[in-house]
Amino acid sequence: MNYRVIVEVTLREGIADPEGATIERALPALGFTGVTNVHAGKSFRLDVEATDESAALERATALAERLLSNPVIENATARLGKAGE
Amino acid sequence: MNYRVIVEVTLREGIADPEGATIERALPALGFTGVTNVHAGKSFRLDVEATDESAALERATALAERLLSNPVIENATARLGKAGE
Amino acid sequence: MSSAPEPLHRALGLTDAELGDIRNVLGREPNHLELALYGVMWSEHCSYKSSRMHLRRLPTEAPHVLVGPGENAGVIDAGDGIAVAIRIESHNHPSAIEPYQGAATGVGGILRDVFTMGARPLCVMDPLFFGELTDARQRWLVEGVVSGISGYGNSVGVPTIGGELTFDDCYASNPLVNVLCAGALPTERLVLGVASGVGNLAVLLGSSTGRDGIGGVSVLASAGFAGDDGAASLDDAKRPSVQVGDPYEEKRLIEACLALLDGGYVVGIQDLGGAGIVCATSETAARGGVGMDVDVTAIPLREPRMVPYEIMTSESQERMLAIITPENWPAVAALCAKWEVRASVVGHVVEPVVRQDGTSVGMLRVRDGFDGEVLAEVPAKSLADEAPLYDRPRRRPADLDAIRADDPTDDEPVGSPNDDLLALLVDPAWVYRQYDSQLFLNTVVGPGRDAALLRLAGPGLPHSERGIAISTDSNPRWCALDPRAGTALTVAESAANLACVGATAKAVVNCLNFGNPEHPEVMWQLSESIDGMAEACNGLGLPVIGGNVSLYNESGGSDIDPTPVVGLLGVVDSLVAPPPGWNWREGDAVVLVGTRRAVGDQAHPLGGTRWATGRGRRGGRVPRFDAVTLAGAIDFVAAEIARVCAGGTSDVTAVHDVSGGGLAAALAEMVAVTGVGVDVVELTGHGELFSEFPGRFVMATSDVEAFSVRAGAAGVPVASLGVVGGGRLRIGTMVDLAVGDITVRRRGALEVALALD
Amino acid sequence: MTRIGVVVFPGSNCEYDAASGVTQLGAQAEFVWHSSTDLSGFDGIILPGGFAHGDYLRPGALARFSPVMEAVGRFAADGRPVLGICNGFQVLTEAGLLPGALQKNRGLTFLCQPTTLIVESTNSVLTSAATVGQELVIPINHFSGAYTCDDATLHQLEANGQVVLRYKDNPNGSRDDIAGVANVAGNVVGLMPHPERAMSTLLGSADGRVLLEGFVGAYVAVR
Ligand SMILES: Nc1ncnc2c1ncn2[C@@H]1O[C@H](COP(=O)(O)OP(=O)(O)O)[C@@H](O)[C@H]1O
Ligand SMILES: [Mg+2]
Repeated sequence: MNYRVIVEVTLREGIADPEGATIERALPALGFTGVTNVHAGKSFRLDVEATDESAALERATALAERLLSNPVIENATARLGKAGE
Repeated sequence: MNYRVIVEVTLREGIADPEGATIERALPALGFTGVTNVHAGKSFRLDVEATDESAALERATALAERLLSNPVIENATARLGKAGE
Repeated sequence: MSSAPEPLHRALGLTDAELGDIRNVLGREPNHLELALYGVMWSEHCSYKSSRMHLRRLPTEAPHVLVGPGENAGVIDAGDGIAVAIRIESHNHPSAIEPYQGAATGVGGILRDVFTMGARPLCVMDPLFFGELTDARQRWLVEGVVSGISGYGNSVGVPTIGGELTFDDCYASNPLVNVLCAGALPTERLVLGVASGVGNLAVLLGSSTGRDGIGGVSVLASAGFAGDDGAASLDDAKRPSVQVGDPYEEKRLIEACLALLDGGYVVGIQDLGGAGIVCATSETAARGGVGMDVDVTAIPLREPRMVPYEIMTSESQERMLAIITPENWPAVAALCAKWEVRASVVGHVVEPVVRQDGTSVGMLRVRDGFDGEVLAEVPAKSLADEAPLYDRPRRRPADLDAIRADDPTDDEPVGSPNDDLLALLVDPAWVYRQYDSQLFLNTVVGPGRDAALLRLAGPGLPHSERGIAISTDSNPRWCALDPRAGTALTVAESAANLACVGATAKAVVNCLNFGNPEHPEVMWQLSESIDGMAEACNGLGLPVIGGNVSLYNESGGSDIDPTPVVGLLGVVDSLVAPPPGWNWREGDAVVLVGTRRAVGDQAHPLGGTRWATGRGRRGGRVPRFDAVTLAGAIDFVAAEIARVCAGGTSDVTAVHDVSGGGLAAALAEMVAVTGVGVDVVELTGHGELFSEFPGRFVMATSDVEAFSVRAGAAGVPVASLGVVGGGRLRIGTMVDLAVGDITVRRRGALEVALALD
Repeated sequence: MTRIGVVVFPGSNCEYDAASGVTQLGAQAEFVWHSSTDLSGFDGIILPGGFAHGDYLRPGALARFSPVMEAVGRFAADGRPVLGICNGFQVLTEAGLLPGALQKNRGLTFLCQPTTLIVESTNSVLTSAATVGQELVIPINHFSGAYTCDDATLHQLEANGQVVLRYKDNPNGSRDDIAGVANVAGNVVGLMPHPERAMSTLLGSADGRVLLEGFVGAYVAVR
């Protein structure tokens, strides 16, 4: 079976996030107030062949941690996609 | 109230995704087989001040479409973060 | 279904008369696929049908020209067994919709034009035109375009060494993104985009083919924007035309193609640009006088369910078509495998068909499998070379005399010259800092000075001590008032820029950005501009070796100002020391070299200057182009600086030509860069401060007597301006500014305008 | 003659420049394709600048899985000289051969400009011919050059003298102005600036020579 998995990669706590900070600074001028704590990350969608959901998640998590993120500065989480995602 | 929102920006259907394609091509050599349809996107986390959940989502969606993505090539979706996200 | 559907040919951008022409060519009714092939190949963008008859007036020949217009890039013999290929193109409409990808794919496209000739791309330049930065959308466009060029150019590994940056409201809905590329090759490796040798294979290299960019040339590049806000008014139908660039694919494609050429495996090679496979196959076949069978099923696809029309016309990026002999296929396949470049045999070169009257004609046949059904069969030449030529109506704008009469030279009130000068200073460093300008260790003068100067060296080239210099220039303000003189003066200004780095101009490429050619005023502008370019090139002895015409730069019915962009390529015979640049030193004498007064009826004309247009005065007259006077000063300066580059001793310590912002801006820029002030004599009013006519140079010398003697011997006027030193820029009683104020203002101007500060 | 291997990944683009830098100093440079697994016979290895594997995913993220990297790891473990310039530095950190990581520049734009570097330590194959405190004008050319690491790593770097070069005016937001770091043994060095672009006054600066001279001479010391 093929399972759709969504991996999200975010910066680790304490690592500077210039992209998020820049967006946050720009918001008020563009008319968006009351938006704080902006953080920029990456997302990946992939189809993983596996026997069941938990096996798919496990494989995707390994991929996310070994390849899709750099553990020195990033965290990665994998979740199963909902229908149509 | 502050609501945590997670925005995901993906390339629209039919728009070439060289990053996703390159990652996918590299996977077998790295020992990851059975992974297909890899797509690379961006994610953002932000706190939105709003009266209720649906208002927060609405504001985040406007922000996502106007600022965080270019609708000509990208789709943006906003969802409420779960606790701790 | 609407009751009266638009006929298919019109939906494909063909007129009723063009449909008639197609019927005549074929002697029958075209089928849908055939019609679609003509639709893209006969589009304005591919066929130059509105401009071709005018372009013929440009001089194109010189002994050192190896390849003139008509090929993918022009090529000159630069000496020492090295040829230089150069080309410029526009990517205007794609950049208006998706600035990052539009600009990025523009870079990708121009590189392919150059390595198609067998040349390794050595540099890129990017003339850019936007609306005023007070508008947030313009700031978004600037950031997107610059990061697109940066993202693609840096990654693909070709340095971007210069360009231009112009802000004017006429570009607000229609920004211009032009990209120039030059490359070099051992002269004997020159290859052309020709298919020959019946039985040879057409091999498609690079990316798979998707639906991106279908109709790009006919829909996007050959029509204006309906509304006046670019993307927002763009209907969904145009959206699939947006392409995403893949510089990594292009980098491998460059290396693979150059390796194929080095191996001698290639008979002919052609890039896939606008109009994709149909363009590359029909052009190579037409040039070779042969036929070509293309198997649509052999083309690797990225998307399911693509139909032949989509496959044949898709503009998917990063693809090349190589013609090879069958014996070489294993070697080609192996080399491509090393570079991880996909290679597929998609066509066969076939005999031309002999007609009843004995003439033979190469047919482009699109087949469903090499032995399968013939889906389309048309003469290759009819697609590539036989689009109709239009002599579209031309009309001198009715209000032109009134506009010219509204001349700011005499009656525009003087403000504070200090403030006026500060307002003119913009350092484009924020742009070019984002570009790798140094790769290949050739960049002797990078972006930010008058012209870029490179050592003529690169992987695989014979050793040479020569250098090449390139400058891109335009002056839409002048061209709006007088496209003929404006264009001629633009060429002169570009030659002056080259002289500042010691180079002698050898060839011209141009990108003619104009409005809607169906407007007679626009056609008049185009025709005049071409005449002006011809006049300047004839007068300065320069061949035009290539170019690009970008029409339909209009939005909501209003056309951009005529914007011919020229790129001049020059050569420095011996480059062992850097030219002096702007680096004057305390105690040097500063002189103005060249005629102090413009030729014509006004000594210091202000029509079309940045000073005048900045105050909302867009009218006036444009200085006259006088080849003899201009060439005298330019040649003298080029020789003076060439001596420095060759390692000779010289009293010249600095040189900068007078252009945008006039003499005052030239002086201020030298002050800003050196941090050393200058005391200049009184000039004849703000006219002399801000007039922009070319062929004048600010030079600094440590021995003004010796310098003047040399200039006198060359018959070039020299006027003493003052002495370098101190912490202020003083110009008579008019200008008095602290060096620090100039430096800070100039450095920050762009970032402030972009609201990044 | 000293033989330097210059590793070429698909997408590398400074390999010719790096080779030219060391050949100007009398060494012999040879390109090593990324699929190679044999580095025997080389006295030093350079991972040049560019965009290995397009820099897709993250700079260096895919390149570290190229077959050659295992051999580079062994070469480094043998105590032999390895130098990563710009993208090469990014690859070395991704591969775990150097500590820390390189993030996007503070200003979120690519930067190509001269910088002034201060030599912090001469205890590495790159800086052995320089003097502590020496100022060198060398260009940078990168989008992701902001050196990042956690506090503990920074502590260790400082304690061991592994910070070899610092920026005088931090251009990119690097932690503690770090421009180049070495491993504990000093035989593996990475830096974001391009010494090979500063080899001649014709091109603006010759200050990179002292660094590459140190590197080219380093194998003698190691042997
Ligand atoms: N978009 C750009 N990209 C790269 N370099 C640029 C760009 N715009 C301007 N420059 C550089 O800045 C310098 C000044 O440009 P410009 O004022 O047009 O020069 P000039 O008046 O001598 O023609 C030139 O070296 C030019 O190459
Ligand atoms: Mg100039």
